[in-house]
Amino acid sequence: MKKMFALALGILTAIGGFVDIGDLVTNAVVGSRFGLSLAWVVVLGVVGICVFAEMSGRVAAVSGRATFSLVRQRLGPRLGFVNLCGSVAVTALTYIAEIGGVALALELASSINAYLWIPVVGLLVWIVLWRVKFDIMENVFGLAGLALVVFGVSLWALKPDFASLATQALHPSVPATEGTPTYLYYAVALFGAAMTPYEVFFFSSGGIEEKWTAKDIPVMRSNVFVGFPLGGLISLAIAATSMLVLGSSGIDVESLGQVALPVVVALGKVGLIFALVGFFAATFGAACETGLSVGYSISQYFGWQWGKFVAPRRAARFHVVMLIATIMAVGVLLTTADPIKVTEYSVVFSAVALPLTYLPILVVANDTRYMGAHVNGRLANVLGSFYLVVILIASLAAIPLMVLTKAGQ
Amino acid sequence: MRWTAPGVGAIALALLLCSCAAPRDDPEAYLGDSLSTVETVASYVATAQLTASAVRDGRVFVPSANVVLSETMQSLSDTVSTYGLVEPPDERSPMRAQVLDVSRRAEDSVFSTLTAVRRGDTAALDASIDRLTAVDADLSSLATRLEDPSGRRGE
Amino acid sequence: MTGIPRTLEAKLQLLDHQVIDVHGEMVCMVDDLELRPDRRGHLHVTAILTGPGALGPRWGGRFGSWITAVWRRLREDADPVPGRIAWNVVTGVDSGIRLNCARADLAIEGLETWTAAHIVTRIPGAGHESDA
Amino acid sequence: MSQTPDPLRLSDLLGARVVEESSTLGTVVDVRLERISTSDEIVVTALRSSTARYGTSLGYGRKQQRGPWIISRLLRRLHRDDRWIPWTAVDTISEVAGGGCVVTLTNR
Repeated sequence: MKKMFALALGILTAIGGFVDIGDLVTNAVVGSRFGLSLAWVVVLGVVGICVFAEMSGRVAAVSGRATFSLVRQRLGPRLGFVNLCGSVAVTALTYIAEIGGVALALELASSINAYLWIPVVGLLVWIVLWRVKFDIMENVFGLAGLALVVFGVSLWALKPDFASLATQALHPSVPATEGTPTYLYYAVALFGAAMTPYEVFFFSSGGIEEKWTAKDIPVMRSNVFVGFPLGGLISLAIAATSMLVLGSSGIDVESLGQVALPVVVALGKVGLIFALVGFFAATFGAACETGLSVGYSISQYFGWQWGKFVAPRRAARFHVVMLIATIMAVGVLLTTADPIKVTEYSVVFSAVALPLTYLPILVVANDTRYMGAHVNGRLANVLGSFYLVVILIASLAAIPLMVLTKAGQ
Repeated sequence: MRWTAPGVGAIALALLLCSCAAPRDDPEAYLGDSLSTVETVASYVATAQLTASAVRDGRVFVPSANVVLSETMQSLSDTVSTYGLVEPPDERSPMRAQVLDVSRRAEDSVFSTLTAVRRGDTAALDASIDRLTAVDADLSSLATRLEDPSGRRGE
Repeated sequence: MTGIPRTLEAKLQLLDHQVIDVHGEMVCMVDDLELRPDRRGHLHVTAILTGPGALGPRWGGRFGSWITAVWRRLREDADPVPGRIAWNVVTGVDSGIRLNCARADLAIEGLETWTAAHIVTRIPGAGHESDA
Repeated sequence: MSQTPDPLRLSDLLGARVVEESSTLGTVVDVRLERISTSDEIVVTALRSSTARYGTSLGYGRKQQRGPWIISRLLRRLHRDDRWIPWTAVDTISEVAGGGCVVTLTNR
């Protein structure tokens, strides 16, 4: 009974924790402009994050080493450092976007200017990083993030022609109003939103925080293989409702308020409450995850003690890194950088930074010295190699497409 | 809220000085600017329409609607003033005046919607929804005319 | 526990690996190894080297010498030596290098000690694990 | 063995040029260490010489490192000429001007 409860809890938090500001914004933007013609990218990205999260979780559970420790070990200090700089830059950008997202969600709920919220949110996030127990943090925000299921309910309430939605999703084509480069640019952005590097840093380091062993692999797998795809369905529901309500009125999504409009139209005030709670939980939870990930990756590269499982004074450098990151994020946001714009860039740069993180995980998952009986099987390797190629293509295409389309205009 | 940062503003200004401050010599490019301005304005008007009717039907909390409408108002004025800074290649072309005219009416109607929502004035809200609908229709007919070259010549 | 394998490949199994102390806490990375010849010409691994003083020279190039120079400037002694963990405290090599002593006894954690003393312990709650 | 700088760092050996009868065989990409009988002391027993400088730390020089096929194939091909040189075959290790070391092998 207790085991079943733990299993269900893990799956539910994985669903609720899957969506972050990047998924919210990118799916709404893409839905309003491209309908479901990019739904295949969401599916591709969700399967990809499942493959790599499972691998990094398994490596962490068996070897006790988290991602960046392995990156340094396998790529050496120089290439590892290049990866560290890139990954930390992207994760910090995402951290900024998430904190901004929390402030925007609070502004929507309260009508109090987001600038006044930003320092408050920064402080709250930092307190969670400093003091709140790891599993409480994960469970509370993961469960509250489930409120975003309201997008699925809205889709159902809008009574669309599901057959034509399915046809559109299954027969992708570039809409007449958009150019092919723009279509591809948003494909890369959606892929980056689904497969952000921080998710892997956080997932593998979280496994060590929670002291996983080989015995926990089945539970970890069920979280990944059930929770993440269901989270991906929320992403698709956001895109579909955005297409139905906003796209049909010629609205281009530029603010978090617009992301919530389809729910307002479909379900009214009750729906809006759920959407706002979901926005808050999803962005706040992701802010904690990205903040921790900045600390995790830098500490792991240099071999410093990290983690919330020890007292802060026993992991002083780790906590100082997170403190500096939080102050910087708040500072950047107070210069009036638009969190939505920051989000749009962060998902594209995520795609750029992916390959050097995924290669070492794939290699170590094949090392019997570390993995013993839990070494990659044939399926994991076929999928892993396939995604390495996809990630490489997305990474190389991202910047040229960004320049070519002036960031998707 | 306003996201137009001094930093972002400076970059935008720099870009503007490079590309737009001088008159657009290329009529094609100017037509593209006009068309995308009209489409962007239409997107904001549609956002305001959706929000305003949700307020009228009691489907949204006033603070949230207020935030959405204020942001829309802000972005709308930014778009219009950016377009206003571009000099047209042909002084006699009525295009610029047409776009600016309908855009300013869009601004007025979004602003009156925002005021009505803030005051909780139902009658004023209904009136501004009607104004939004009218502007929306004008925007789409202007867009059609701009897209269709024969319509342009007919002016 | 695991012990030290009979044969090791230095780059593959030691270099850039995590060092873990007797309590399971993380100490540092193996940034380099110190090798000393004996009278018969055999090279013995005598210590793990760590910190900028070890990583800088290994890095090479302008960036490497810059790291080393900054590190020298920040040290008080005229001819500083890099952080050094004698090989005789190593008890195991697997996905990490395991020691039989505590990290506090190693005197290699200058930055950690400084940040702990000047920043972290001044914030309330620094002495407790996260427990809401 | 003579002229060995005292003490040496592992990084001095890694990347060092391996010279046999004045022709270059490759560079040192890894160093094999062996435990002395029952003690925990370890000594250098061989150097891995390779014509490819990169990719050693990915671990494909060992059987325990399995696939994925494509990476394994690529790296094993890159390192197909690697060879272990026993420490007894090493004559001198000398530093060269401008940084780096040269490992000279004994003439056979």
